[in-house]
Amino acid sequence: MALIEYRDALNQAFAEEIERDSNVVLMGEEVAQYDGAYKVTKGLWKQFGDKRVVDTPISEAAFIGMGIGASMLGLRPVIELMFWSFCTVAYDQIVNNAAQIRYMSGGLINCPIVIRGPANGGTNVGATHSHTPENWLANIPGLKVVSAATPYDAKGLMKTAIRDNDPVMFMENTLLYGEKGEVPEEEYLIPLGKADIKKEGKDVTLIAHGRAALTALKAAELLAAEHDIDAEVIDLRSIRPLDEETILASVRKTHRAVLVDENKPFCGVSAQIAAMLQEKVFDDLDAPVLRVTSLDAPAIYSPKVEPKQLPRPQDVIAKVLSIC
Amino acid sequence: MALIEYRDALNQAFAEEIERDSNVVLMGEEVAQYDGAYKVTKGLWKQFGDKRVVDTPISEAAFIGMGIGASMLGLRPVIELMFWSFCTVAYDQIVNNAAQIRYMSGGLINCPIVIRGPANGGTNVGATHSHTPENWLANIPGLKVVSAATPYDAKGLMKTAIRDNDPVMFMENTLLYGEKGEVPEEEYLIPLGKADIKKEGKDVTLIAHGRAALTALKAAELLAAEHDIDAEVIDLRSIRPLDEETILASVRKTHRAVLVDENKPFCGVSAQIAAMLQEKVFDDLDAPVLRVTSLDAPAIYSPKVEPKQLPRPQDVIAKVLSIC
Amino acid sequence: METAVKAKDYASAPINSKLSKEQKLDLLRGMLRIRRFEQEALKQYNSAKMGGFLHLYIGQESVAMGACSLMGDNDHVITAYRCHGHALAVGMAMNECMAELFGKATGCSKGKGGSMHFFAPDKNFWGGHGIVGGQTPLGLGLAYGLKYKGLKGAALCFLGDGAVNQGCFYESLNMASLFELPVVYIIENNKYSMGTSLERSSVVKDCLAQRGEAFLVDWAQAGGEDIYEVRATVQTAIERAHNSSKPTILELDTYRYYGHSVADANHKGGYRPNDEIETYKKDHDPIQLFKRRLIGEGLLTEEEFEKLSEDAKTEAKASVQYAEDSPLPEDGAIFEDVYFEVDRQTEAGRTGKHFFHD
Amino acid sequence: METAVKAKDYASAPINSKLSKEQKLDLLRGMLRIRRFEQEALKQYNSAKMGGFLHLYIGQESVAMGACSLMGDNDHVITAYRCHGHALAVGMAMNECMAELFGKATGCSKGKGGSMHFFAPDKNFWGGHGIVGGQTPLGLGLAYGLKYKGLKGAALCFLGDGAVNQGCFYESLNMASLFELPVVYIIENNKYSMGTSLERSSVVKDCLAQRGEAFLVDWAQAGGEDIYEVRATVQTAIERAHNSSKPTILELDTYRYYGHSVADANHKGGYRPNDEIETYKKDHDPIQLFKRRLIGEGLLTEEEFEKLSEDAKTEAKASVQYAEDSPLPEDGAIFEDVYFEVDRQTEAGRTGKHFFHD
Ligand SMILES: Cc1ncc(C[n+]2csc(CCOP(=O)(O)OP(=O)(O)O)c2C)c(N)n1
Ligand SMILES: Cc1ncc(C[n+]2csc(CCOP(=O)(O)OP(=O)(O)O)c2C)c(N)n1
Ligand SMILES: [Mg+2]
Ligand SMILES: [Mg+2]
Repeated sequence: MALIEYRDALNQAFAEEIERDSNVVLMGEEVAQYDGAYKVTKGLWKQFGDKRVVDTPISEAAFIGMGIGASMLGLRPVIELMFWSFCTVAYDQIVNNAAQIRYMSGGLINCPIVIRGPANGGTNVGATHSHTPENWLANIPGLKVVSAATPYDAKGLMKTAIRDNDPVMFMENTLLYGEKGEVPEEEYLIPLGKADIKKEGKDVTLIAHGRAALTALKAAELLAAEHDIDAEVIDLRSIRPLDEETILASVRKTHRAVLVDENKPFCGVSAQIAAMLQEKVFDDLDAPVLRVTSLDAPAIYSPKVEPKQLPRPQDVIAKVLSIC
Repeated sequence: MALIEYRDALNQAFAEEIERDSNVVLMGEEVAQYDGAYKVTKGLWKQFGDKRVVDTPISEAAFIGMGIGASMLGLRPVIELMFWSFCTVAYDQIVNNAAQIRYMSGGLINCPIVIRGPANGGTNVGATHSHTPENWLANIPGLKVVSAATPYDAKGLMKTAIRDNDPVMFMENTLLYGEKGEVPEEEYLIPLGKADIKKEGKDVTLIAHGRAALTALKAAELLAAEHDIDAEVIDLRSIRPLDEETILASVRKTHRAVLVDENKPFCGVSAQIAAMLQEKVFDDLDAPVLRVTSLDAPAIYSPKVEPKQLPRPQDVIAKVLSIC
Repeated sequence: METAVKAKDYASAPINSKLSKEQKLDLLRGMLRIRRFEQEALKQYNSAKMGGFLHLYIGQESVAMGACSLMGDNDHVITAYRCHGHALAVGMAMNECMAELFGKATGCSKGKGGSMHFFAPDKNFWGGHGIVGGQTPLGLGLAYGLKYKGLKGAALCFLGDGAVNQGCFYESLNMASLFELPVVYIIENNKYSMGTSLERSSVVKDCLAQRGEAFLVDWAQAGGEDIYEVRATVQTAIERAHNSSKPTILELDTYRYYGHSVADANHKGGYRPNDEIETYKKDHDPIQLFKRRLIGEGLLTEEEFEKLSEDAKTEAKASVQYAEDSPLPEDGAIFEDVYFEVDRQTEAGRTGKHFFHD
Repeated sequence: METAVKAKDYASAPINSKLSKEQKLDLLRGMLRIRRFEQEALKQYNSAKMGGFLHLYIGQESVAMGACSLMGDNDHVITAYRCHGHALAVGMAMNECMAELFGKATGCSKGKGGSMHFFAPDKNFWGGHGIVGGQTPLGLGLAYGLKYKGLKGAALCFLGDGAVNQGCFYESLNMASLFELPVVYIIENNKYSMGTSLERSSVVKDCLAQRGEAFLVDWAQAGGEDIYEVRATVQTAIERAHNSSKPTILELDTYRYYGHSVADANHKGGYRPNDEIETYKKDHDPIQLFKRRLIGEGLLTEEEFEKLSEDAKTEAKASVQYAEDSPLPEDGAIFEDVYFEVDRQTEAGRTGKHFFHD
């Protein structure tokens, strides 16, 4: 297996899917000639040309709506938001058109688009640029929401997302683009709706998605090394559809759960999972389900302070120790 | 006390605040000459004129942003969204400007606006017009979110919201506009952040906001009459800030809770409250916290079917019986 | 860049002069179908057979019918919530439309969309959209899809005079022009957005369509009451789309006889004077004008007109019966048509939990 | 409606001819402060003293300085993320600006906003906005506030040539025109939005400002490198705002020497030719041009210029020291400045739970 960067894993996914299916078209600001603001689409315009890789003006509502309209005719647009934070200016197109056109047409239409880009805090770009909208979007029936923590997952999930016939909101992470991981040479797909047990364990279940899954993993290592606690780490990978079975089975085994989540807490993804857990495995729980989320304020700029606003391994450890 | 409609209670709040404070200005589509799409602002333009009650073009992003900008200079705009569903086209202005300008300016600016309008399903207007965005908005630190179930609450909360120096998202309900309730002649205010125990009880706590609070009340009546179960009904009234104390005290007393919520379930308001409850009163709970939410699909149009998509008293009763 | 067909008598425009008698009668029939369908719908609405909104198109029939009568295989239509006229004009059956209003499982959208959300992709009709202006980027996307696939087609995207003030419309105009996309924006200027007159919502130089100049989009303003004029005007834009893959904005003057929706009580003598409504009905009714024209052309008699009108009424009444007799959606239908993959029970649809209310 | 001042020599425009020597030197000083501040900021960025983005304004100084030098008590400014120039031009201290870049508690936004989010309401400066185009409705709101309060003022709202393609800008133009609001939109056309040239993102008739015609908004295009021309042009718009409460769109041609942000590696020889950059630096530098002009006017010598330049550099270096020495925000500061009522510990601020991470 090759050791490649997260961004390159995505890049491979795009290249392979562009080659496989003539309806796949990449769009967004700076994705073509500039190679992408974060170089995720590097080289693709050179390789595939103007038709398949398209630069757009700074008109998110129009180009996302355009992608949705084109998808109704069978295209499979893969649309980059330079930051997921900018979904706010295209929110209507996503919420009312992508998510609902199938329903409102009684199933006559489907909308096979992917909207993708980084959704994360931690890069000192201030509150406007640090939204993590997976909870807003997963709230909306009709959308699928995916979040990838590793290069392997990023590639496998992206290829599946592009082939999926429903609108998939794909959350990447600026802080992970440069991270390396092993990716097979052969083609592979990762289904949406399957969580990944990134580490098995028996004492407590840590549940996370995106970069927080790596935070949870790091915490699990430290818990094992320093506290003799054997934590299981579940990476949701797909938030909607959600792999409830894997989560429930794990907590039935460990009897304890701590959620790690870069969402702001109020109505964050971890709120949903905590609510679900206490409802479905109430009698198996030996302690309350705890949450480690981003601290509940707009993202602070200060580079020395912002890292404290996101869940850190020590925050996870503290919560785990409080219930183990 | 006078028995008046919910819409008139709001209307009184506007009239009183317009008279009290020369900085208060009502804006929105059809709020002036047309008296409001739902007649909530009836007569105010006639009474107060062009300066204080302003019709706008169908440009939600611009007029909400305009209101935010004007609020920075000290105006107190009260802006109607004809439906809260239309916040999707102004989402950036709400999320990035109203919510965050105070933070990003290190507290130099504040934004005393109210954005208001109906946020509800149940009127057979289809998926695009039936969003209940209180969870999206309450997720965002910097915003306050309020939801009124009765004429009394609507007036008292609205007056407080207008005087509040932070941006308040005020959720009304089309289905309640015509409901009557007692409203005192004298001026009164209801603080944000104080829940209302709409019925005391000892066996189970029903927690809701907006119209769902009335659904919960009706369920409580039936539970008492038919099942000898004495339910306590808490109406959150304010979702952010949240009156956690009242909620926790009630559940510590009753040991059981059922949440009633017209949000779609995934990351809805009731997910947050359920997560909070199991965390904070874990040992007091004799049963899992259960949720009754809207059924998890876009709002269906069919007038005969849509009522089943929203929480009904019988749905609440079924959940209560399953844990009592 | 003004591109209106200048000829005063649009009957002689090639697109009209070549019409057979039967084709002309079809245009009349089409307009009558819209009117009778909606009159019937109004009656049913008033007997509480449906819920939500009912935005009537009556008075504007020539616009949808004229424009949609020009559609070839690769021409597509999308519009706003005032969509019954366009739906019928592309050839949808009254049955499925009325059943939709009744919220029945046999409705065009299975009772899920309602009045504002009619769809018939098989007839190149992409809705029926409730959020003002929200369909304008989708129209762009239809045009994009056509061009991408190398098809010679046009996307006709209708919007109201109030909708022009939604920002995404301008984003779309710039992109349509920049990417040279075959989209035709048709502003149906009925002079009011709900209770707000054009003057109170929009600042314009000469007309709304002219705003396209800012983006080098060709535009034209024309009358909408004469279906020949509509056809001649729209045809120019479709040809531009087909032959040079360029966008156009058209503005067609028209008028709605009823309120914004049936719930609009202010429309008579409120925000618009009663005699304005009466004048339009009397002197500018597209059906009456076309009827007179066809009588003048010797293609129609009063009796034949009555017959056509009766036929449309009969079809409308039958559609009410059909709707009445149709079943409601089953409760389980609430969860159908949310996800393609779930509906088809593909592997993707069977993997993971998709719905969360239990 | 083209309203550019036609005179070729803008020195003789009344707004410039009445300037005293000291005032002219202040303009030069102001531009130099911006440049030296940013050069120093760049150095510090490269030594990892700050995080996030750093969008440099170097090359465009005449625009912010020229426009802001015209501001009276009731004139306000708001801009996008490339905001250092405007911040310094309205008179903000380098210390608070540099400390903000360093993320320190003494920063103008207490280290919370960063490079894109400078604010100084006491100097009528309302930021610093990161979402492209998002500030354009806020600028409208400042103008609305002025008019509502009966103040004779103008809201200057800056935006980029790429930002014109955000829909809310057009919504704002229509409303500015409809409500007759004293807003002046100033498009700083530096020819690129990130790596995209104007031609690749926008279709225009003659220029971007001209898009205002669609909304009957007066407009003008002018050069941005000559600070006299900037002042003469902007003054016309401010007067229109003050005297007839009408909006204006101005487009000022300018150029950024550095990349879109410091992270932009493609800007040299990538999306723009190297010699384009060099030509601008050599022949169109606003500081050099104004320096030569003042020397020509007999108001400045080379030595005096060097002195001014040194002074600015010294101030910039001192601001680095200040920033270095300043404390970080305390961890608890994360929860300050979210809610006014909580900050003030009013009864509202003490009622209910406002924060939910524990
Ligand atoms: C974004 C948005 N804002 C407001 C509304 C409410 N609304 C529905 S129709 C309408 C008026 C639209 O007028 P116009 O575009 O002229 O179309 P017409 O009704 O005349 O056909 C308004 C304000 C909406 N549906 N969507
Ligand atoms: C809504 C939105 N989309 C995209 C971005 C990312 N972005 C930031 S600046 C920029 C280019 C803007 O160019 P222009 O308006 O010309 O301003 P300039 O950078 O030249 O000053 C882009 C695409 C953003 N911040 N907001
Ligand atoms: Mg209209
Ligand atoms: Mg630029």
